[in-house]
Amino acid sequence: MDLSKETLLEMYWTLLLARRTDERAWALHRQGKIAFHISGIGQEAAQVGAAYAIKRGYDWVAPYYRDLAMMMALGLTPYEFMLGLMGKKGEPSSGARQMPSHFSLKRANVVSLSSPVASHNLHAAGIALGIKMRGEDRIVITSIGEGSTAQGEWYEAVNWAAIHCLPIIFIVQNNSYAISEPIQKQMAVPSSADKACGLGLPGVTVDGTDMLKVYEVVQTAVSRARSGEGPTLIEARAYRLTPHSSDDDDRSYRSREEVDEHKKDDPLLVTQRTLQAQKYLTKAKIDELESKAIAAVDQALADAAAAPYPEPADAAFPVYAEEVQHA
Amino acid sequence: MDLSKETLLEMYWTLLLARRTDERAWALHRQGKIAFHISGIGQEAAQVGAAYAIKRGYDWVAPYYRDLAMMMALGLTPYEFMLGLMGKKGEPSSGARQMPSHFSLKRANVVSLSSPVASHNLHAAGIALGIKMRGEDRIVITSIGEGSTAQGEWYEAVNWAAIHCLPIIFIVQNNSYAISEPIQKQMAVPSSADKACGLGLPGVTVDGTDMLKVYEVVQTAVSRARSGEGPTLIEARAYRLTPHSSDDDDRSYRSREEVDEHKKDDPLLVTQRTLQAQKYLTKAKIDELESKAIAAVDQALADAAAAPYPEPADAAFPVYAEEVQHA
Amino acid sequence: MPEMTLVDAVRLALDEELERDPNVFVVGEDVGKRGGVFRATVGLIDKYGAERVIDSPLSEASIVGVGIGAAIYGMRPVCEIQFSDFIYPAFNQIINQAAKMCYRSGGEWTVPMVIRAPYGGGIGGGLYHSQSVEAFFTNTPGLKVVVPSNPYDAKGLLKSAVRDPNPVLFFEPKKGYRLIKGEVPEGEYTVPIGQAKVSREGADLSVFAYGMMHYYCLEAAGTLAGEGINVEVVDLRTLYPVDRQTILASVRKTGKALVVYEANLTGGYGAEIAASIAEGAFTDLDAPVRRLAGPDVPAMPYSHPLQDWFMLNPEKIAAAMRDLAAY
Amino acid sequence: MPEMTLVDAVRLALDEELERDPNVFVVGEDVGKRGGVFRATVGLIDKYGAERVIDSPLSEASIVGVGIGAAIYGMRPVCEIQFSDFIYPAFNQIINQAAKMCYRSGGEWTVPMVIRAPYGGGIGGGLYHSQSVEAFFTNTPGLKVVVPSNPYDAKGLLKSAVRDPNPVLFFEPKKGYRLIKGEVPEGEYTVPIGQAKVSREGADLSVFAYGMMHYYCLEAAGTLAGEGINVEVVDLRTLYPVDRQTILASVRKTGKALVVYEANLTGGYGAEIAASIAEGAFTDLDAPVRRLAGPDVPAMPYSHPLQDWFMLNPEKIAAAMRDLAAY
Ligand SMILES: Cc1ncc(C[n+]2csc(CCOP(=O)(O)OP(=O)(O)O)c2C)c(N)n1
Ligand SMILES: Cc1ncc(C[n+]2csc(CCOP(=O)(O)OP(=O)(O)O)c2C)c(N)n1
Ligand SMILES: [Mg+2]
Ligand SMILES: [Mg+2]
Repeated sequence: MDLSKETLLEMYWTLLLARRTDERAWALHRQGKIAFHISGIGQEAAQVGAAYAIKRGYDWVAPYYRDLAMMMALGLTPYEFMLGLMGKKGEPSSGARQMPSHFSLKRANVVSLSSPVASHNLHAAGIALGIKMRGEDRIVITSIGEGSTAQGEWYEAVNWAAIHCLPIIFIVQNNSYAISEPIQKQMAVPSSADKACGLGLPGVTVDGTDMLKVYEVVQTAVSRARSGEGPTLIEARAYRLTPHSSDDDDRSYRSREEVDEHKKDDPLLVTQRTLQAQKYLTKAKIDELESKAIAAVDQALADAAAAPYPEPADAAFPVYAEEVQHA
Repeated sequence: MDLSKETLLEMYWTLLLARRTDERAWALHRQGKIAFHISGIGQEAAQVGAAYAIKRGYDWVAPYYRDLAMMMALGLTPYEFMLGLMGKKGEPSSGARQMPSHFSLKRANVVSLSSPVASHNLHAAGIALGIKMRGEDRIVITSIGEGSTAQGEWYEAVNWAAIHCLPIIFIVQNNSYAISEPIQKQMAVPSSADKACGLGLPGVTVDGTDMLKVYEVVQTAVSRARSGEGPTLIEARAYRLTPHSSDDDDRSYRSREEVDEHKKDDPLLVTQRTLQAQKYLTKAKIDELESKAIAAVDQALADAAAAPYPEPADAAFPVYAEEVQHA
Repeated sequence: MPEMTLVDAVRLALDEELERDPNVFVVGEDVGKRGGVFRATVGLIDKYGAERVIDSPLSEASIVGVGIGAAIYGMRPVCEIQFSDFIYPAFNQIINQAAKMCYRSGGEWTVPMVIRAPYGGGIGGGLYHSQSVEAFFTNTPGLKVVVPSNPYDAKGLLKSAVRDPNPVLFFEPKKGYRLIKGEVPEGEYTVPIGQAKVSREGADLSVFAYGMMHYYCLEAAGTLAGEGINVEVVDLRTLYPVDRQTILASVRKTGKALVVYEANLTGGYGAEIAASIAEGAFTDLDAPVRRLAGPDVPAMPYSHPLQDWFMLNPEKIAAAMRDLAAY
Repeated sequence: MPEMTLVDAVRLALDEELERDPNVFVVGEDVGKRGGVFRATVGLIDKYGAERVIDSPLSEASIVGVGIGAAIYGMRPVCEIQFSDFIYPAFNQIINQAAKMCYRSGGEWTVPMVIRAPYGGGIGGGLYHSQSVEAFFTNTPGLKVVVPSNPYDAKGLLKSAVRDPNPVLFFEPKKGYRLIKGEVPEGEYTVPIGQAKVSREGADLSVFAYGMMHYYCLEAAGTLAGEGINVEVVDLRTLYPVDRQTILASVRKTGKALVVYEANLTGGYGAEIAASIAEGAFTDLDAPVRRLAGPDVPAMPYSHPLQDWFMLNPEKIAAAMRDLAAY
């Protein structure tokens, strides 16, 4: 494992900051201060582990809506995320045109996500094709939920990547549910990684609550991709610890006991334990980072709340590239 | 093998009749007497072998455009096929509304095929769902070309069948090309049967020029399906001995040598040899059936040529089920 | 008569039809235990079981394609597309398959199915949870397209749709699901598909609308009545086939026509209504046929000031009515 | 100036653009060695290699989706859909992704790509090789929709499309591929997207058409000239965005408008043109705005008498012109 103590603590910090930001979003929704939130709680270890295995800012990323922690690893700030939650002007993903968590961050090579699931995996394959055509050594990483692998577009994206031996990694974040549907209603194989054998690329399943294991398998996939050996399909197993979104009520389809059971494997706690075992993290350090995170979230919230809304007329542009000011 | 001599000769006869009808269609096109033909030459053994493994007229079929021999096994006559070639009134698939070989034959539980590939596999899965919901012991068989398994709709159809354990058999007729594209441009696995492992159902590859082997593997799949054990994916390997269609010129993408090489495995000859070895077929019998087939095709052609064209006004109906006369 | 919301009327219709006909079944994402994300199917799985209230895999093409197959087999599927914005993956199945099956088979195969989808904006859904997609389907013979504007029609039209022997697209105004309440008589009744309805008589101008916009038009018409302008409001209800008789009769009476719809103006459904009036009532027109619709930007943005800029409301509609009345 | 066919002009444009810009590449089914089923890409693979003339898997969603990703990355994909009838599997990628990428990302990501597709009937293609699908796309801001009617425009417009920073749908009248010949100057020129063109001056009535129907309209206008009726013919060329200026100017001059298109009448593209005229030139109209289009049956049938019943031709068009002139 080539991760320094500094890097590991940075990864922990990213995970912690994403978690506290995410929790604050739920609180804001309960207080009626925001209209919508969709959460990454439970999947952050997989996201941070994966993000640190690529060359952030150099490689390209097509994330999905739960990838808040991945986005923060790529440089998205709590303030920027909260601008999105509140639909404020200058929100970096879409200028507040899209719902929260429909990520895009040009400065970090993160391409725009929309709502229809799996559509973006094809874009990721296309970016990888462009990279290959230009003979560059960048790679692309794209994530999706396990249920969404039932979409034909996902299959077609992986098929393209496998046929053309593209530098891309498909990460499936298997959080056990697609809104209310368990994985058995989405596929007849035990793991979405099993789909790899039918498409002609390597498939790996990894414990998505273990940040370091995820880092390792993604790193292996990254070097394969970068050296021209082609794509890899990785399933990171985790559990969605929250309802699907702020519009969902998960009590209709799963028991509290089941959810509580999985809270034992909360990736934040798991990561804490690991780093404590490695003596990288002390109780004192944990508390220090904790209060630092809370302060950062408080500040982001205050700043976002003070930020203006877009002008109504902003909605008129840019329909066509010719209208883009900075382009 | 539970096939009697009579049945085997009947299967041979079906194969022969389909071949001579198919060849006549090519001749008619060369003579400018018909506008279009798409051929099953090279794939007839797989089609007849599969058709005889189901309860014809009881089970349901969603074929594809090369399934002329399968259709004849299900009762389509050379005359009916030629009505379609000529766009004549009373053509059973579509009343001459569709192009030739867009099969449908209600009396034989064969549902209407359209041109967009793979669309019909979803219909086949839906029929299998209906059968299961009604607790019947019918099964569904549906075929497609190997290239078309690249379509998301094909993946979604097999996925449904696997998840819901439906009584259906997916037959992929791998004839080595999708128009001009070899299989390597369509998938990164050596056989489309390999796709089964990623979807959670059994996958089998069989020599599609061997009528009896195909009969066997399909029979096994049929009993699995009928006894509620679920779907099977079968790839029957053959070679497209003709251009893609009468609009195609295959010299631009494959050599004459390659094609001639495969003529050695012409399923008609292979089947002849097998039945001769079994002493079911003598030289005399072959000649007798040969002239009987030619006579049947001549008669069909004469009758079809004499048949009227539809009235222009027939094109106005039936847009909606309310307009259907016999319904 | 009990008063109920539009979504309750939808659920009641489904309940009664499931009760009435064992061939009827419901299929879609999260329609089971979750009862649908808008609660339109709540309780149905407990009453009719998981075999008749099917949680589908996350793939719209399969929901519709499997539905088509089941319908061909004689079942009566009611497919739910979670948001109309996600109907595009099923587009090939709807346009090329469901719509053309009856015609292409000369009436031998028909597709008695319903596709329900919540549509429309003003609910903070951003680009992909606000779309009004009707115009993509109202140019396709073989389909019927229905949009209810109140609970009474929602129940009566949906029951007619379930019994209709053709594929019926049933778009439900989701903003009105709980906002629009109305009396719904106990027990059995249906509302015929294919008939528009004069929902408010008036002499000064005719306004044509459907779904949520019809609800707003009635409100605006009320406002204008206070100003001495008598607006006739026509609820189109069935968008395809078009009830030109009712539409032209109203224009002949008032001499002025305004078409209101919330989708993009250019190429929207209102274009057909305006064109039909311009051709069919030319000599009766005292003013240009006007259209009031959404602006020509890709879709409705999320942030409230932007959404309000895009979305029509009673005030904007009243202004357009005044304007035309004054012509 | 050399005379050439429309399809040769298309190929020449592709050749010159591939030559000019290393980012340009061609992707589609059978576009390589086969040179496309209509021969529009013949020879390009020999000149530019298999990396820039890519035989795609048989899946339209992936052709467009991968194209979008490559375009985002800075490439200039020219995607070919083999027949416009097969564009629906890519519908989600075109409508939800390509069209909305610029707007939803506030202009940060744009999609400079072309989607070429042969369209139209009268070639014995039946329901699925004859469709005129433009109306499915001409209601979607963010897209540009272009239809050339002659070789000069085909080359000039296609070169503009390849250089356009937005997604451009380029529908080619396949019946005219070899039928329509015209002079094409040597070397570099482009024809601007967004401008309709008065292709024949006349004072008695205005006829609006595009693609193959424009070709027929010119022929019909010639016939009527012999009868002393001077028809002004406007070639719309770009269907979206709509060039209302040119359209209204012509109607103001003649006072009569006929819109001709080969798709189904109801909900077809002509509805928008008729509606725009009815609203924008009300006081100038001496007659109702007429539309001449295909009948409202699902699609064009195969058998010749049926196809002729559906398909427009110069005689039917001339009759409609006479009729309107006599109003
Ligand atoms: C094409 C499409 N259909 C339906 C939806 C509605 N929807 C949003 S998320 C979701 C479930 C996704 O489940 P999964 O892929 O497992 O991802 P998770 O949310 O569990 O992370 C559904 C059905 C959608 N966004 N897009
Ligand atoms: C959706 C769609 N795209 C493209 C086509 C055009 N097309 C017809 S057959 C064919 C090749 C099919 O190859 P394969 O699946 O291997 O079947 P085969 O013809 O070899 O039997 C193509 C591209 C089509 N019919 N439908
Ligand atoms: Mg999930
Ligand atoms: Mg093939």
